[in-house]
This record gives sequence, structure tokens and C-alpha cells, in this order.
Amino acid sequence: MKNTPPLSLRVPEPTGRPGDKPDFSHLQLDDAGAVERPEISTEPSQMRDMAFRLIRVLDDNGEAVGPWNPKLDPDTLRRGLKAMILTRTFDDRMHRAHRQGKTSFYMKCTGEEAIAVAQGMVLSREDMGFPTYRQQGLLISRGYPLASMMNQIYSNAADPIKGRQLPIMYSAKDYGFFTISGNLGTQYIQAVGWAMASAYRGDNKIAAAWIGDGSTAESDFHSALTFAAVYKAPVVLNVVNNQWAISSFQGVAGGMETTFASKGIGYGLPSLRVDGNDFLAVWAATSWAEERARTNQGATLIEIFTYRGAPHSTSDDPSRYRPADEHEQWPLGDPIERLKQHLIKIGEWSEEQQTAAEAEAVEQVRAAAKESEAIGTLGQSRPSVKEMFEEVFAEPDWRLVEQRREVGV
Amino acid sequence: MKNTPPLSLRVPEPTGRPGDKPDFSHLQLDDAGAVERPEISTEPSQMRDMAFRLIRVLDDNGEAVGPWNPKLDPDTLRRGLKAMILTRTFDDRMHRAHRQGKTSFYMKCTGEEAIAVAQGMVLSREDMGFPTYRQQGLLISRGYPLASMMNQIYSNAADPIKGRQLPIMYSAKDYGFFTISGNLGTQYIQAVGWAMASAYRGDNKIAAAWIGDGSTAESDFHSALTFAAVYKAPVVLNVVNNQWAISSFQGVAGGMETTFASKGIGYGLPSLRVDGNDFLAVWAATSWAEERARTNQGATLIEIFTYRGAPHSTSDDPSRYRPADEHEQWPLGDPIERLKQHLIKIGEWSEEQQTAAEAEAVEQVRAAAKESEAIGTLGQSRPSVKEMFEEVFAEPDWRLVEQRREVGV
Amino acid sequence: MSTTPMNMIQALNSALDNKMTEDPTVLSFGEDTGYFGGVFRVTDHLQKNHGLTRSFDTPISESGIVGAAVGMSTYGLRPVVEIQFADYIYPAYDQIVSEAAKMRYRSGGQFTCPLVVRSPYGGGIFGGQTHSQSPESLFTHISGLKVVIPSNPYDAKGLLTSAIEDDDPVIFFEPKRLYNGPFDGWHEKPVSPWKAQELAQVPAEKYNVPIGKARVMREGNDVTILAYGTMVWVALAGAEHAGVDAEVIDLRTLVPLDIETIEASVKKTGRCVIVHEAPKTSGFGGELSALVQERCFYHLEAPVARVTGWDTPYPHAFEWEYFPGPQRVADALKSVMTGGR
Amino acid sequence: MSTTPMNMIQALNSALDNKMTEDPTVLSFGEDTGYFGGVFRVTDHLQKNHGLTRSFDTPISESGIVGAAVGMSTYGLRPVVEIQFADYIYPAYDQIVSEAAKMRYRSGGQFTCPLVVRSPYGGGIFGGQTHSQSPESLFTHISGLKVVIPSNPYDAKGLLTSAIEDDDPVIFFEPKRLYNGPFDGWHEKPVSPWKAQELAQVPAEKYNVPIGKARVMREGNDVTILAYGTMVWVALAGAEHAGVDAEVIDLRTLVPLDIETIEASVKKTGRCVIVHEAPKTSGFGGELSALVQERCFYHLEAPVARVTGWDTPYPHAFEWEYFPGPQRVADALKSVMTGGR
Ligand SMILES: Cc1ncc(C[n+]2csc(CCOP(=O)(O)OP(=O)(O)O)c2C)c(N)n1
Ligand SMILES: Cc1ncc(C[n+]2csc(CCOP(=O)(O)OP(=O)(O)O)c2C)c(N)n1
Ligand SMILES: [Mg+2]
Ligand SMILES: [Mg+2]
Repeated sequence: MKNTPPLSLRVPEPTGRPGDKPDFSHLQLDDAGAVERPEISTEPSQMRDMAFRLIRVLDDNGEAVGPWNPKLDPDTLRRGLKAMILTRTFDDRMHRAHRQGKTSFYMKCTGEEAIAVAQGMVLSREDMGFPTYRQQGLLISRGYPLASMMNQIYSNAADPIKGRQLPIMYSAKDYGFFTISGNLGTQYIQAVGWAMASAYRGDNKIAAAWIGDGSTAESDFHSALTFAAVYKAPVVLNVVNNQWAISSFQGVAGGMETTFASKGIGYGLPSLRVDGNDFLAVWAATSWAEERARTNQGATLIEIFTYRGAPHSTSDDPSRYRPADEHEQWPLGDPIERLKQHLIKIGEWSEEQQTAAEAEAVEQVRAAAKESEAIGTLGQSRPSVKEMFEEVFAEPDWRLVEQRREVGV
Repeated sequence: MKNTPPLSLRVPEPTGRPGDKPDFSHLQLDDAGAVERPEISTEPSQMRDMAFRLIRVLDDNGEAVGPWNPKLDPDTLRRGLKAMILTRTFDDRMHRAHRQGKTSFYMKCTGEEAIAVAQGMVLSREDMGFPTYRQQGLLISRGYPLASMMNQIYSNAADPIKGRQLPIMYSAKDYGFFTISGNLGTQYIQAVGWAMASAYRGDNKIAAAWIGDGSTAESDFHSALTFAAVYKAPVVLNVVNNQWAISSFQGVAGGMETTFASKGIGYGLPSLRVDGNDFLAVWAATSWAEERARTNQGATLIEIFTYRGAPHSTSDDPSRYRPADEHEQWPLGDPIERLKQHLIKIGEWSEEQQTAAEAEAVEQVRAAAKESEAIGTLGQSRPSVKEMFEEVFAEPDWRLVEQRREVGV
Repeated sequence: MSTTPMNMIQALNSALDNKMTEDPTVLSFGEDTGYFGGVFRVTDHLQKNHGLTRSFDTPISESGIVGAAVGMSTYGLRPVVEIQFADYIYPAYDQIVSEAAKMRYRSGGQFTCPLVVRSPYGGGIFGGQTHSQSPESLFTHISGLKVVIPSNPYDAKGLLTSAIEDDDPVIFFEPKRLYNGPFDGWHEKPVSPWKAQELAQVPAEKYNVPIGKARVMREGNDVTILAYGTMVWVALAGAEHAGVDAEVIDLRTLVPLDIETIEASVKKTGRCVIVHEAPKTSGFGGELSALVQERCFYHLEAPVARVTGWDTPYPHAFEWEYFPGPQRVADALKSVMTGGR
Repeated sequence: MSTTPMNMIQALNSALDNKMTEDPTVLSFGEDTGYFGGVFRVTDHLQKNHGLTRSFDTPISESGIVGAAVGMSTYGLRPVVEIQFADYIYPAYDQIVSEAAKMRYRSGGQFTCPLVVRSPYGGGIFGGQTHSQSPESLFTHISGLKVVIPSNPYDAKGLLTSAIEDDDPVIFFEPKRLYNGPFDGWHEKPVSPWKAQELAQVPAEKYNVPIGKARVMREGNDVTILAYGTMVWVALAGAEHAGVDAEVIDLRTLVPLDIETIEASVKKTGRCVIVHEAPKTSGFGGELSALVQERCFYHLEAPVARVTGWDTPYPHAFEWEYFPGPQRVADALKSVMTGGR
């Protein structure tokens, strides 16, 4: 064997830790409007560069520019803005509810509201979304009752999933919202299977799935992309790169080496990369992928570039592993602020309307909380204990019957 | 939801089935010498196109051409040729031995001999190879006793792994040959772990791993590439694309959509694609990756493009799922024939020497068989039955002691 | 219904073919199961009969196969997937236990997984440690899964039909030692072919064998033998060899278990021997033994005995020392007949 | 050795820190285990004390974590990896059962896997069905694996030390209900802190608690209770509540099991109750029950009883109805004391 110097193990580290100044100088950001928009029928091999660019529509002046501008009407924009505001307001209230001991757990999506809200609006409710725990905006943008969300969070007697799941693990079939799994990544291949089923039946529903940057390392990510490519499944595969996976920066998932979007190249999937804090860019990229899937041209991978503003969950304290003001320094800004500025710019919104919308959101959430808390918060109210034994199978077997009898319910 | 035409499920199919004329017109093959050779220190992002090219050195005239020509001395070439001949001869004999009932199972590597032989010669015996069942050439090129291989195949009393494994699942630590697993793909991430261990210790050994085109769909492929990239592990990751995975053509693994080499791009790994039937090209690509790993510059993915000439195993009959003469029509020829022609071309070999080498190989194999069969073939001889209970743990626990006593061994 | 002799492969194939004809939501996929019809030919002709999209080959990704099937089943399809060997089911373990098994429960009944995971399992074919395993107990521990194992062609077809029609996920293990030819427990002796056996007379039409019902293979008074799959035949041979009047029960379904039949039999005989091929420790025999003594304690005249595979991997060269044969069953029978001391 | 009070997290951390100081081949990695020190802080300060390459964060890939550890261990390292919750160990199941467990055997001793898979497990912390599971029995069925579960800080440190020094793969489950504070079985009552308890007096230096040896937590004559992890405390509380003179055995190691201690105790008491948190069917209690009645049949005065989790997923809102509490143990004790009819 050659006599070479000793090897050494490289362990990736983020640009900043607590006490450091946030450093985003490594980010290569395209200007709004700078990235071309390929035809929807483009061969994946002809658009590989898209995986290394960043689709942006809203520029620093609040102007919507370039080929990806989806040219939405102001009503749609206002609906989107309001849904984002409502999502953030809901998050804040539930986070507080956890501190007040009303629930055992909560997870916010602060800074990522544009993603689920825009995508929830682009996709149809008959389509099926396979979300992670950070796409509550899907439900909110579609008008799912906030009180039902709270009932789930409180595991109270009206919890639609009967007290069986951790808070925020919603399931809302009628709203195109798949039952959230605690197990990261599993939904990704399931979404592909669901999409294959729709194609197999000759229906025209498509699926969409979300996964975090960190969770792309899970096996199901790989099997999902493989099956999606091989069977040309009608599915939109989103990677929400919010830079963090609990305490691990995205470099631990391989984000220092290349983009997450580029993972699609190795499966021959068209791959887009989009500014996740830009409502219009998310809308546009999603529409592109949606149309592609709907017209039987197969799956698209979309890396949605954003920043997790909040702690991972109520169990987490990010000040232990990242600079305290990193979120404020995030160069792509805040999705609500940016869409608001745009609406003001085009003369379709005002600071007053914003203040009113915020107040209205607070009011909506308060009303829902009142309704839900009247039923009860965690421990005060819950579904019947017999729900523990129901729906393990379509019909309980003798073990469940005996065990239920033992509990006396 | 939009009213669009019904979707349909796409299931990939090969260009030919039994009875059809083999069709390789879809292959895009570079000419020998046509592909540039990047510096070993090239950033992966600067060489992505390599994943879509095909490195070839030996041209149709038996000439070694272009920047990838490793310029080996004739002795090395002859060693390589002889090892390939020996590998094929060994395969033929063992395949026959199965028909004669001397073993329960065998797997040939016909047409793929250049891969393991060249790579076994480039890598050091102190490095660790994590092979599949189709890299017997690693052992043979390093002079591992053929009789020991046979003893394993026959599960006889001298089987180095004591009758515990299916035939051909060799383990030869001292030859840099990791214990083969029956479970596809598992070795890939283990190789990365082994390489990380070497780097962690500041040693200078590297690892190499092999996986089949079909098995790239397994989860361990994904975790291997992820870990290799994140920790810059000193490992050479080979994908042997021999076009088939038992009865499934490589399109079922995604090979219709893109190259297997391109899977490296999404991890930021440098990725090469090489003519697997060209001993010199395999040598050159492996050396490039070996040097990169050895000098602490991390892992390389190499797709080795070849064709599985033989049945998958002795349990398989390819005439049921592919055109009978597909192998003969394989446009990249036969690795033994091509290296032989090259040696003759440069005046370092002759037809007579070839005939003699083939005879010598037959003789070597016959001698080994004699030695091994003197011990016994399957069922005639085997290790002591107590080996069933040994080495489950370093020390048997009471269960194993009791159970062994029950068997009375 | 008129019947024809079928081996187990043909019977399983017939079940699939019937169901795919009858129900367009049934589809079949797995590694090599499409064009080629599976390495054991269980899915032979399905692609030809029902089309490319109804019986197809998959990438070599067990987790992908099951994960996709989970998604499909929540859409309303009834996928029947093959894991080529049970030894290779572990990569799919997470999708099975964390997802398929819990889908109905965790979604409050909104999403369900009527899927079947078929897999050849067990030893006796010189498959070595990675083509011989019997992992059934690993699935019996998971709430929300059913586990079915046939021992003969007739049951195989009827049980697979019921598994496909079941609204919950079913793990369906097919004893590959019984696939082509029958087995009478003595590996070194010739055996009369399936077609000469009554349980290989199989109707061409669809029929059901209910999930959750055991079959009494042999009535007897002295001791109850609980077995399933290949071991049913070993149990019968062992009983005959020992000359003991054993009641041999083929469980057919491990979950849900036919506890009534078991309990009634052991209360009658007062003795129980459990036979399985999987390693002893935490094999399903442990659960069976616990249940029997919990429910029949005051009827037992000897300890419940287990005859099982050893706590080692399945070793190629020692196939028949590992495989629990009739001699070991006979020894156990004799032991329990004399109080098991 | 002088001792300081430690909770279980500190004790485990101390074991890791000692071993990493002593042996450069020991390293620690997992999701969030590096800089941050683990979501439960078991690997806190290890990166600071021993350097970036000896305690680091990994991609979120349980199969990758274990697969890499398997490779490292065949190189000669002793990796200790963390699976963040036992509920997430299934993606790594194949690497554990097909690879780590069989490496020594299949390679004829050429390659071995001295690795430890640590994982917080069990319920009682309102974690819902994906942060509460007890999958231990799924590992006890696999030949070639050892399975260790401590119930207190002192044992936790000594057992983890032994696990790291063991030359075979060890699955090491850490009852997260016991991590920070102790638990005395009654979830609704206050409990005296670890530091007031003898088993939380832990030496700063390295020491071993041997793998394969149970601990008799309480001597008694009327009935033997077999338990491990959190359930040891429930068993003690249950015995006290029932007012029965129970011998409470903390198994500490499930494989290899301390069968001698168990057998001696049951032969003395003539009765046995087994307690675990995992679902009943094919839980480790089945194996224990089978072993006890196989070996102590003629000493038993009542059926061996099991008190376990139900055959359902672990439901968030019904935590304490699912979790087997002292009342259920007491009921079982009273039942076996009166013959279990
Ligand atoms: C299989 C599995 N492994 C580990 C965990 C624990 N876990 C929960 S969230 C999380 C981080 C996920 O990060 P990312 O995918 O980036 O999503 P984000 O939280 O940033 O939205 C981890 C490790 C889990 N839930 N499931
Ligand atoms: C986990 C696992 N799944 C399935 C199999 C069965 N199997 C053995 S070889 C094989 C095909 C592998 O094809 P490929 O990876 O292309 O390698 P090749 O045989 O062509 O060298 C299959 C499906 C296995 N051994 N392990
Ligand atoms: Mg993230
Ligand atoms: Mg292949």
C-alpha cells in the first residue's frame, strides 16, 4: 500500500454557533426574476441547471418580476396573505397554550408560512397532501376548522382522531391532508404510492408530499424518488430546506456539498429550487409541478429554501446551538412581510388593512380556542377510554375484547 | 379540481423480450479516448458532466487511447488478463459442479471479469473491499487459494466460514475481502463506516464497495452516499450496471431516466461512468478514485457499465425474460477478448500464449478442485456440527450450551 | 365446486388470478413478479392475464414496495406485494409496523391499509441463513397486523383470498418447503406428490378459508400439538413416529389466533407441544406456551413443551440439524407423556 | 470508590465519558448527539471533552447510523450510537438483525461487531404512540444480539460500560421515564428525587455491572415478580400495594437472561408475575412465561401471570390506562396468590 499521509475524518460544522455573528455569505442567491422558466414539457435532462438556481419572483422593492411571476389576482393574494397571518397567529396561540399546560406539545412553522399556504391553494382538496408537522398552513388555507385542530392538540373529547396521537399530528382526509406520522420520511413513498394508485385507476388526482432537509437522509426519500421516476407517478415532491433539523444544520444532511434539489437529477426527475419565503415563487413552482403531474408527465422535486424561525418544537431551545439572531439575519426575509409589501406596492393593501387582518386573525383564533377549550384542554377532557381499543382492526379480535373488558370500558 | 384527461400508470419495459432482436440503439457510447480526464482535485460541481459520459480507453482496434490511458506495463496487463481468464475458468467449473450436484448454488460473473480483477489490482490488500457475489475476481486476482473458495462452495470440512453460509458468500479478511451478505446493499454503508473508521484513526487504508444496478434502489445505497459525502469518507463506491437484476432490466431501477453515475450528483460526489468491459478504463477510473480517497479528498461514485452474460445464478434461466443472443450483441464486447487483442496489438501477447494461459487456468482450477473435492463436496463432508452453535457470540450463553447438548455435539 | 390438484404455488396463483379478475382494485407487484412471474412463479401469467399495470416488477427496495403499497391502499386499492424472501422483509419493517399497522388507529379510521404482504419463508431448501428464516413472531408482536401461514394448497388459496379481502394489513408467509412438492416431515424419504393428497384438491373458483380459524389436522386425546406451515407436517410425522394419540392443530392464522380451538383441545388432552422453525427465544411458541398455561393451567399434566429452531442463524451445512424434525417432535411428545421431567 | 448522586442521564453520560477517556476506539454519534449533546442530553459535553470526530451529529438516517457503525466496528472501533427514540429504530432493523447480529457467525469469526445501539424507550412521558414504544422483544428474538435495560442510575452506568466493552452487538434501551427523575410506580404522586435514593449514588470512575446478571430488588417468599426498566418500580409499588411478600427481580439483561436467578426464585415462591410495558402478544413476557413453566412446572401453584401493555398502539390521551400501573400488578399478585382462577 502506498505510503500516504494519515487520513482524517471531516465532520461538518455550521457557520455560526451561539455567540457568533450569523454568517450567510455562503448562500448563492439568484436575483428575483433571474431564473428562466422552462416549458412544462421540458425533458429533465434539459433543465438540470434549475436544481442549482433559486426561483424568485418578489424583488426587494416588493415588485413581482420575471418569467415565474404567476400573475395572481389581488383577491388570491389577499387570501394567501390572510391565511399566512392566521397560521402565524394560530401558532403563537398554541405555543402559549403549551406554556399554560393546555397541551403536551406544539410545533410552529414561523417563517415557513408561505409554503403550505401557497401550495394548499394551488393544489386541489381532492388531491392528497402528505405533510410533515410543519404544514399546518395546508389546513388553515383550506378553511379546516381551527377548533378541530385545537381539539386534536388538546386530545379532548372532540379530537377528530380520538386522543390517539401526539398533538399536531392531524388527519383530515376531506381536506386532502394525510394523517401525519411521527416517523420522519415515511409519508414520501406513500405519497408516490397514492399517486400511482390514481394513475392506475385512470383518475386525475395527484399527490403532494413534504419532507424536511434533515429527513431527506431517510430511506423513504430514496425509495420515493426511485418509484416516482420509474413509474412516472403524478406527485409533487417538496423538500422544505429550513436550514435546521432540530440542532443539526443542513450540512449534516449533505447541504454543504450540493443543493437538495440536485438530488432529483440522479433519478431523472425535473428539479426546481425556490425561495420559500416568496409566496409568488412558491406558487409558481408548485403550479409548474402540479400541471406537469396532472398532465401525466410525472413527478417534480422542489427544494423550498427557507429558514426555521421558531424552535424545533416546544421541547427545543435553539439558543443552545445557533446564533440567537440568525433568523432575523436570514437574507430572504419574512414571507408575510414580503407579500404584504407587494400588495401595498400594487395598491391592493394598506398598513391599516394589515392591522385589521391581524386583529381579525387573533379574533378567529380566540373564538376557536373558546370553542375548543369549552370542551377541554389536555387532561380536562378526552375521548372515551374505549377509544384505546377501537380501530386497531376493523373488528376487534378476542384479545382486544378481553383487554377492554379488563379496563372496564 | 381541473378537468383533465385521465392519468395512466407507466411501467417500464425493456427493448427486447425472448424472441425479439436485441436492441441497444438507445445506448449513447462515447468513443474510446473521447472523454476528458479531470484533475483528481476537481470540485465535484465542476465535473458533473462526467456522470453522463462513458470513459473508454481501448478502441475497436485494440489500441489504448486518450487521457484516461493508465499506461500500464505489459507485465501488469498480462497479470490482469490471466486473472480474468482464471476467473472465467473457475466460474465455468463451479457452474458445472452445481449441475453435478456438488453444491447447492453458484453465481458466475461472465462478461464482468475486468471489474473485480482490475479493481482488485489497483486497490491494496490492506484496503477493504465490500463486494457483492459477483466480485470473485477480487479474490482470484489477489491469489486467494482457489481450493479455499471451493471449500466454501462445497460447505466441506475445510470451509473457512464453517458451513454457515450459502455457497459463494466468501469472507477473506486477509485479502481485503469483506464477508458477503445475502442481503443486497447492506455492505455499501458498511464500507463507508469502515472508511470513516480509517479516517477517524488517522490510518491510510481506504474502502471500496460494489453494488448492482438493481440494488441501487435499496435504502443502504442512499445512506451510504449521504454519509460518504457528509464525512468525506475515503471510499470508492462502485455501481456495477450489468443491465439486469435477475429478470428485471435496469429501467426498473431507474436506468431509463438517467445514468446510475448521476445519482452521485445529488450528494455532491464526483461521479464517473466507465466501460466495464475495458480493463484499462476500469483501471484508470478506479485509480483516479483511489488516489482521491487516499489523499483525503473523499469518495467517488463509479458506474461501471457492463452486461451480465450469464444467468443470474444457477437458479435462473434468462431465456425466459430476455433475447437469447443479447449478450453476444452487447456493443462493448468481451473484456477478456479486448485485453487480449490489446496485448497482441502492442506485441506483448500471442494467440499461442492465450491458448496456453487458458490451458494453465483449466489446470489450476482442476488442481484446486482435486484438492477441495478430496475433502468433499456438499453433503459428503462438512465442518463439525458443533459449528452450528459456535460464534453466535464470543462466548455462548446458557441457551446455546443447552441446545448444543440437546443435539449432542 | 369441482377441483383440480394444485401445488401450493398454483393454488396461490389461482387465488390472485381470481381476485384480480373479480376486483379491479387488486394488483400485484414485487421484485421479478411481473413479466417473469416471480422467482417462485407465484405470480406467473398475471401480467399476461391482467395487464402490465396490474402485475409489475419493482425496483429492489422492500421499503419502497411496502411504502408504495401503503399509499395505494389508503387510496382504496388492495395491493398484494411480494417480498422475494422473508429474510429480506426487514428493510420494509418500518413501513409495515409504523405505518400499515397503525394507519387505521392513528387516523381515527380515516385511512386504512387493506394490503397483503406475501413472502416465501422457512427453511428446508438449503437456502442458507438468508433464504431460510421464519420471522413471523416479529409481526405477531405488532398491534394492527394479521399474520397468516398456510400449510397446504387448499388453505393457501382460501386464506390468500380472505387476506386480500381483509380490510387490514395481512402478513402472509408461504412455507417454501411446501411450494412445489409436499413434505411429510422426513426430509430424507420420498413423499407422495401434492396431487395425491386431499388438501391439494383445489377449486378453480374463488373461495374463502376464514382468517382466525385453526384446522384440526388430526384428532387425538393424549396431547395437543400446535404448529403451522411446514411444521404441521413435521408434527404429524412426529406424532406417528412416537405412536402417541396426538391432536395436531394447524393454527393457519397466528393473529388473530383461534384461542378457542386451542383451549378446548388442551383442556381435553392435558398436554401441549408447540412446534416452529424459528429460533426459540421470543419465537411465537413463547406466546403460545404462555397463553396455554394461562388458560389451561389446571388441566396441564406436564409442562408445555417447545420444539423449535435453535438460537442461532440458519446454517447452510447443518440444515437438517437446525430444522426441527419428526424425531425431535417425537422426543418431546414422549417427554410430555411422562410428565416432562 | 466515592460516589455522587446522579440521575440516569448523568450516569449514562459518565459511562460514555469514562470509556471515551480510556479507550480511543470508543466514539459516539447519532441525531443531535454531537454539539447539542442529544435531545435527552445523554451525550452532553462529549464533543467538548473528546473532540469533534469522537462525538458528532449524523444525518437523519437510522439505517445509515447503524450501518456505518457496523462498518466501523468491523474495523476495530467500538461505536456507541444513539437512536433518538426506540420508536425510530425500525429503519435500522435490517442492519441490526441481518448484519450486526450475524457478522461474527457468518464470517467464521473474521469480522465482529462490538457496537452498542443506545435508545430511549418506553412510555409515561405523554409521548404518544411514536415516542413511547417498548420494542425490546423484537431484538430478543434475534440470535447474536444482547439486550440490556437498566432501571436505575447505578446499573445504567455499570451496564453501559459493560455493553461498550462487550465484543458483540448490544441493544441498550434506556427507560426515558426514569431519565431525569425516578418513578415509584404511582404516576400521580410525588416521588423522592434520585439523589435521595441509594441506586443513584454513582462513582465518578468507571465500573462494571455484568451483562447477564439480574438484580434482586426485593427478597420475598410468596411470589416472584420479573420486571425490567420502569416496570421494576411499578412492580415494587404493586407488591407493596397488594401487601404481598413478593420477590422482585430486575432482569437488567434480557439476553443473555439470568435464568438461574429466575429459576431459583420461582422454585422458592411457587408463583410468578411478569410485568412489561410492551404489548402483550409476543412480548418478552411470553418467552419468560414459557421458560418459567418449562423449568418450574412442578413448583408452580398458580399460572404464571403477565401484566403488560395492551395489544394496541400507545395512545396519547390514555397514557395511564395503557401503562401497566401498580394497581394492575397488585391485582395480578392477588390473583396468583389465590391460584389464578
Ligand atoms: C424516523 C425518525 N427519526 C428521528 C425522529 C426525531 N425527529 C423529529 S423531527 C427531527 C428533525 C427533522 O428535521 P427536518 O427534516 O429538517 O424537518 P424540520 O423539523 O426542520 O421541519 C428529528 C430528528 C423522528 N421523528 N423520526
Ligand atoms: C434485500 C434483498 N432483496 C432481494 C434479494 C434477492 N435478490 C438477490 S440478487 C437480486 C438481483 C440483484 O440485481 P443487481 O443488484 O443488479 O445485481 P446483479 O445480480 O446484476 O449483479 C435479487 C432481487 C436479496 N438478496 N436481498
Ligand atoms: Mg429542517
Ligand atoms: Mg445487475
